[in-house]
Amino acid sequence: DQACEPIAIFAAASTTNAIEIATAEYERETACSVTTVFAASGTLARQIGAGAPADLFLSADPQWITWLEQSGKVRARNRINLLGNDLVLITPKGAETTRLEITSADSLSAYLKDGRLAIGDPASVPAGRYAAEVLRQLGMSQILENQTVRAASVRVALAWVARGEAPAGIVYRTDATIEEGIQIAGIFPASPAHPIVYPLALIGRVPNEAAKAFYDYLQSYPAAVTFSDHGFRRIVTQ
Amino acid sequence: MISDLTPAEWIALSLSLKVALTGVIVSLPFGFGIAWILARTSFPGKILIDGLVHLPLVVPPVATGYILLVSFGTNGPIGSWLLSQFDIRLVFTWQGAAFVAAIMGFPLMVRALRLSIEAIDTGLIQAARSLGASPTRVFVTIILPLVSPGLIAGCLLAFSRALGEFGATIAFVGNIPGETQTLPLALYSALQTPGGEQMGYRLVMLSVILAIVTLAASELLSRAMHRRLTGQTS
Amino acid sequence: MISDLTPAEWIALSLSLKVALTGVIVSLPFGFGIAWILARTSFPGKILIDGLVHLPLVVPPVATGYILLVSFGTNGPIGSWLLSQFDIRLVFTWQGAAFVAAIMGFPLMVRALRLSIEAIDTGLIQAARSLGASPTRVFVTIILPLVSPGLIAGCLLAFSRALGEFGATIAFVGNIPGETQTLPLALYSALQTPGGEQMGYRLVMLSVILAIVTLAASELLSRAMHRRLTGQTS
Amino acid sequence: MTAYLSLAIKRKVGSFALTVDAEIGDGITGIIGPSGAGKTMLINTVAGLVRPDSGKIVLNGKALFDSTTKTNLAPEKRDLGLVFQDARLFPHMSVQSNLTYARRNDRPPLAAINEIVELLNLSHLLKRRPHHLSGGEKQRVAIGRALLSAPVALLMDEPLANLDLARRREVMPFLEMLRERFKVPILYVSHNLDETIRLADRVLVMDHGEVVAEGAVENVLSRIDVQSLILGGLAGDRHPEPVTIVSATIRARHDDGLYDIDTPWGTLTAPEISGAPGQHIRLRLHAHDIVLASAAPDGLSIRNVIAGEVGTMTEAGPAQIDVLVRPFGPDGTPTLWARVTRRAVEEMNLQPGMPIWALLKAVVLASDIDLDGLR
Amino acid sequence: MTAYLSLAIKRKVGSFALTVDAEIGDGITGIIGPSGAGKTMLINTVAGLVRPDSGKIVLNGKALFDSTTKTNLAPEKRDLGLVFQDARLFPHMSVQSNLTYARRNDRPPLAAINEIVELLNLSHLLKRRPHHLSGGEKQRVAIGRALLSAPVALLMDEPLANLDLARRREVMPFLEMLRERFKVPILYVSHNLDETIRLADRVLVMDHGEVVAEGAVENVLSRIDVQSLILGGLAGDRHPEPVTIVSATIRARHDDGLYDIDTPWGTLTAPEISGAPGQHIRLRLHAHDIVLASAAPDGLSIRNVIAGEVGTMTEAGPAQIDVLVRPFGPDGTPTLWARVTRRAVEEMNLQPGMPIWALLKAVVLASDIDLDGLR
Ligand SMILES: Nc1ncnc2c1ncn2[C@@H]1O[C@H](COP(=O)(O)OP(=O)(O)OP(=O)(O)O)[C@@H](O)[C@H]1O
Ligand SMILES: Nc1ncnc2c1ncn2[C@@H]1O[C@H](COP(=O)(O)OP(=O)(O)OP(=O)(O)O)[C@@H](O)[C@H]1O
Ligand SMILES: [Mg+2]
Ligand SMILES: [Mg+2]
Repeated sequence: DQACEPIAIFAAASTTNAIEIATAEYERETACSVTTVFAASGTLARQIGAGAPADLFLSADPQWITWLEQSGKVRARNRINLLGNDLVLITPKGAETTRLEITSADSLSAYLKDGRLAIGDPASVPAGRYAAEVLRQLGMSQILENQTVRAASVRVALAWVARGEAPAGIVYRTDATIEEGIQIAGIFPASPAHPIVYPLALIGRVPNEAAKAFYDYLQSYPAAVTFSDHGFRRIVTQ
Repeated sequence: MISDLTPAEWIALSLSLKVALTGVIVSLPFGFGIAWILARTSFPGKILIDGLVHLPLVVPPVATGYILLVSFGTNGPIGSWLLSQFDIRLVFTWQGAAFVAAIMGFPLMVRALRLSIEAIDTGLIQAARSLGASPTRVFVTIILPLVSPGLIAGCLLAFSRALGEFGATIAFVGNIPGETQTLPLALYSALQTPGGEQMGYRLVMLSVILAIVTLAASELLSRAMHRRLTGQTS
Repeated sequence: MISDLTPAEWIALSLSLKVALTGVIVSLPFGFGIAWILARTSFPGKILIDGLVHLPLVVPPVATGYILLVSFGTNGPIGSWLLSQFDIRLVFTWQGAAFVAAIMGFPLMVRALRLSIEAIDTGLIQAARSLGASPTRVFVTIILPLVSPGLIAGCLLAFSRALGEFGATIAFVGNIPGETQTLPLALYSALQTPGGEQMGYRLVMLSVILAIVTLAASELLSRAMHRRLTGQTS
Repeated sequence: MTAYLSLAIKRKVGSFALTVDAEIGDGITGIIGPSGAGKTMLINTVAGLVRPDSGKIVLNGKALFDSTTKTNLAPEKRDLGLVFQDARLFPHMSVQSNLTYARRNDRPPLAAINEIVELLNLSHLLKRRPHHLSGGEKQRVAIGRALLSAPVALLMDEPLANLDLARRREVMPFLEMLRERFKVPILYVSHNLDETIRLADRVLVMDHGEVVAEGAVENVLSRIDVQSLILGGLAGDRHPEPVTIVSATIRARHDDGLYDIDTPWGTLTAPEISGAPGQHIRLRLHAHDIVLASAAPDGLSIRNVIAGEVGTMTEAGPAQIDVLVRPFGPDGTPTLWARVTRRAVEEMNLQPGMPIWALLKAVVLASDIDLDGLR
Repeated sequence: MTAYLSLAIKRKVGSFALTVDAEIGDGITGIIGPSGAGKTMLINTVAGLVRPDSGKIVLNGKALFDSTTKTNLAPEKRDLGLVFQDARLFPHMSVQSNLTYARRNDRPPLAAINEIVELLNLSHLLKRRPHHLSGGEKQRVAIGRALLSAPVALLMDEPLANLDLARRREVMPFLEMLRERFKVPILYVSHNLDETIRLADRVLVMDHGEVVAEGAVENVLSRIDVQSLILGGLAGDRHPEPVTIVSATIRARHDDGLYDIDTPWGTLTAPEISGAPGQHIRLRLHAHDIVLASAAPDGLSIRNVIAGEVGTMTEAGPAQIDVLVRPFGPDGTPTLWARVTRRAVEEMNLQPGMPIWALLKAVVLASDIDLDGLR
């Protein structure tokens, strides 16, 4: 019989590996059973909004947690920013330029020539939204408007660059470190205005104890080690 | 290849089959009814029904998924009624995935059935009734066998479509391993995972093999049916 | 409703039409050829071709998109050849989106055409040739008109499927507003945005209207065709 | 108890109106008429496949349809056996399964399946599929299937029309057998004169949705107006050749193969009649087969001579005349038609009332009434 | 220059082998034989729709097929006009478009379209769709369409087989007209004896893929073995009635509508012949229509008497005998068959060599050879 009530965690697709390992650890330690559900954050959020049986939600985008808060699915005190990430500029492995002056619109433009910069779809992919903001901040709105190709997920953007279809792309560092077909050409400085954070939230007005325990575990040191193994930054303070 | 499937792959495969099969079986009576109406009756507004039937083909699957979520979700108008009246819950269950499969394959099934129904010789039905057969007996002994080629084709198409269905499924029932994570969803997850291409490749191969097996089975079945119906050997 | 479409919506709408139409037109000759082979010839391995044709129906669209990317990307074996020989570039272009549309609608088009081709009376072809008509003239004056009901049905189905196509498109050509952002892609973006429901709803309505218009047009066309072929008034 | 079917039907479709009042009894009732006369519509109405606007259909006292009481039995409740022009066998079933398709446990069958299979000579076909049957075999199975549904009456809509002459000849004996073996009333639709003459006892002649003549086959179908209604449709046949129909009984068979046949005109001789002494048959005589002589003939191969007097004479084209011969005999003795040239009429100086001898070669009576072509 | 078609074809399909060597000249060549004889396969081979295994097909000196030189002209290059059993009109085109479908600018047409439309009486149909034509009208359009393709030869595969008697009678005159009006050789496939007698000049009789008899219609089709090959297939017709075929010429028409017809047996009288004096016609006499007399007859309505002597006598069933009559005349005078009862033979004491008079009613010669049923 079970040590605790079954738990379901809905998590952004980009956290798949890390969450699966963390969950497996937790299951081994506590003998609790945890179901993991991965999809685009927006998809998961709408499902939770429609009554999906989720206990926790790890979103790649704070907006969706806020959206759930507004609809009463999440209480403000039951959310924390669990993870942080960085955006990196990537190029296909073996591209002649290994480092790019990422703050210069001209040099990026020159490098792209008539190719396109692969980013997530700013409308639907958080990484894409962050990338768009970064490009705007760096005065590269021209590139954003005319020289990007938008993917339905970071993974697709990564694949485009890895296959050389796009000469460069902007993705999370977490994704970039594992993909073999690319190299990191530069890391974008974190933006204080729009920090890249993955909020974790307990779902429901009165979350159950088992979920709460897992919520706590994900903030614990062992979990933090797992996350950083996958390239995430653990956000320590609120 | 089949022998060294991981347990997770096995689960996704069997779930896909269960979902697609259930979807086809559930939609069959409705598909038949609609196809019959479209083939054998004529009334104003028939073109509207024809249009409605084709909608799942045209409307993007994601949108279909969200529409289903909004209307058949436990908070949705139809979903809450189903739950309270029949204790049927579709969202986030494999039954819901089967329901999506049924909806998405519906236009293809209706079209194939309609062609077959249009081809039935009314004279045979009249002959059967003149021999004392009730409408039910006529249906079972005459109409069903004669429609069987269309039935097979329709089921095949709907089943194939169901096997490949992704967008509406993930939006409506989510990607829950063991419950709603069919092959396409598992494939999606694999592709979302860094280094998941290898697994993705295996899942695609699985889909392809499934498709070929399905097709070959339906082809053999429909040849046998053709032979039964025409008595010809080819 | 149509009158107050935003410019972005207009662009997505007209792009969708362009992509779907191009896809249908491009796939038509191939679809006809394959359908002809399936309907009129018999050889070992025919079932394999039949299976290949049906693959896009079964393989999840995302996977199809990846497979296309790997083989038709500028660095893929076929894609690089297309680029160097014909300067044709499919990834990230609307032509690529049309290509995806063609692929995804192919099984439906072939199936409809095949039924029509199987129904052609070979005697009419023989008669035409005995009257001195070259194979080309026979094709244009006899086969095409007689196949037209299946042609219309096949084009309608492929066109509808193309209008709704999302998964393979976004994986192969990405989401570039004005270039590859068709209605389903725009719709997906809207639905993934908090508060995007309103826009999503408008886009769904647009898809539905498009579907109904398409269907009605094809229905009228096929009735006219039927009248032409049988001389009957209904 | 004799069976009967009583019809009083009105139905209007477009500009076509079917109006039939008729009482139909035992035996075979032929329904004959030109194409479009409404024969099929009549049969379908009786069968319940088509609903009349008003009227009443009563079979053996049971109302199948009655517009006053809003009765309208479903086809499967009418206990009728139907045989159609196209056999309408179920293509996905074997002959055996077609035959045993009907299941009516509430009434005794007309005959056991074995008997019907044997009567219709179907035993070697039982395992076959309809696609592997010839047209004639198909119709025999269709007849067997209808018989095995334990029908109270049989309706047949041109069961021979789709068959060529050889097949027609093959199926006809089975139809003739029905009358002898089963005592159900049969409605037999045809537009073939010869078929109807051979099969039917009574006949309803239809035209434009109405019954224009009705009665015993010999009386009705001998009428020139009925004949030209039915044959008149044949293109290029502006002077259809009159046909004489007469009832006869086989009296005896001689050692040399010839039969003596009792007719109202005396005993005639014929070879190769199908039937046994005592059996009632019907003879059909084409006008062109009859030779007229102004004196009793001698030394001819012609075996049959009927003495009588010349009746009316009708022109049949520029060179031919149809002569009505009134054989001597009691009142009501049937007349017969002979077609001769105008020149013969002049040379023999034929005048109404003149004595005349009608000569009939035995061999023209030889075969059964032949089902040639459309007639 | 007279046209000719020379065939030397071998083709084997499964267990069936077609082997034809024949030279076909001007006029209409009938190809007749039982079902499955290979007639359609022969026509299709000539038309190029089916490829022979080996052999040679030469039309007016041009090789259509030659296995030694690997020549195999496509159907559209063979300049042949085809008419099929099913008319094969293009359903999506008007009659007019069907007629003008063929476009061969390299050869002068056989006739202007207006003339052909008028000859075939199609002018009121030009705007119609094939679905709105009767079977006979369809075949006329098909014939017109083939003629308008400027063919060097016409191939017709049972163009009347799908038509009922009335339609057959309607189309036949147009086929007869073809021979008079157009000087192209015609291959005319049929399994109808009467049709072939009326139309063809020469005939190839086929059976089991081979030509079993060949020659002028009168000679070949009068042969009893050929007749029973063709008629023998009719179920229940174990003693097919022999038919006599004879060439004749119309000599004169009398005021009373009768015609004098010159035959090898002398001048006969007949009403309602279609044709003008001087025209060559062909007569077909059924054995049952002929009366035999042992003395010259008198006072009968029979107009035609042929004197001769009794030839062979053949049994035709238990009660009937077919008697061959050898009319007096020079060597090669055609014989004729009469069917009489055995009793008549005995009473008249018929013996081979005895003098005999064959009597023929004028009216049995009256109509054109009739296209009844399957014969
Ligand atoms: N549904 C209908 N609408 C209008 N007219 C009809 C309809 N059905 C039949 N008719 C007309 O009714 C008439 C009788 O048709 P019916 O088929 O009964 O004739 P029939 O005597 O059986 O002819 P045939 O000998 O050709 O079979 C025809 O003139 C036909 O045109
Ligand atoms: N493709 C084929 N394979 C095997 N046998 C064939 C094929 N085509 C024709 N035959 C055989 O060839 C023979 C001749 O057929 P064909 O159709 O030429 O006969 P036909 O003389 O035209 O007969 P009908 O009078 O019935 O039209 C038949 O025995 C038929 O079974
Ligand atoms: Mg009828
Ligand atoms: Mg043939």
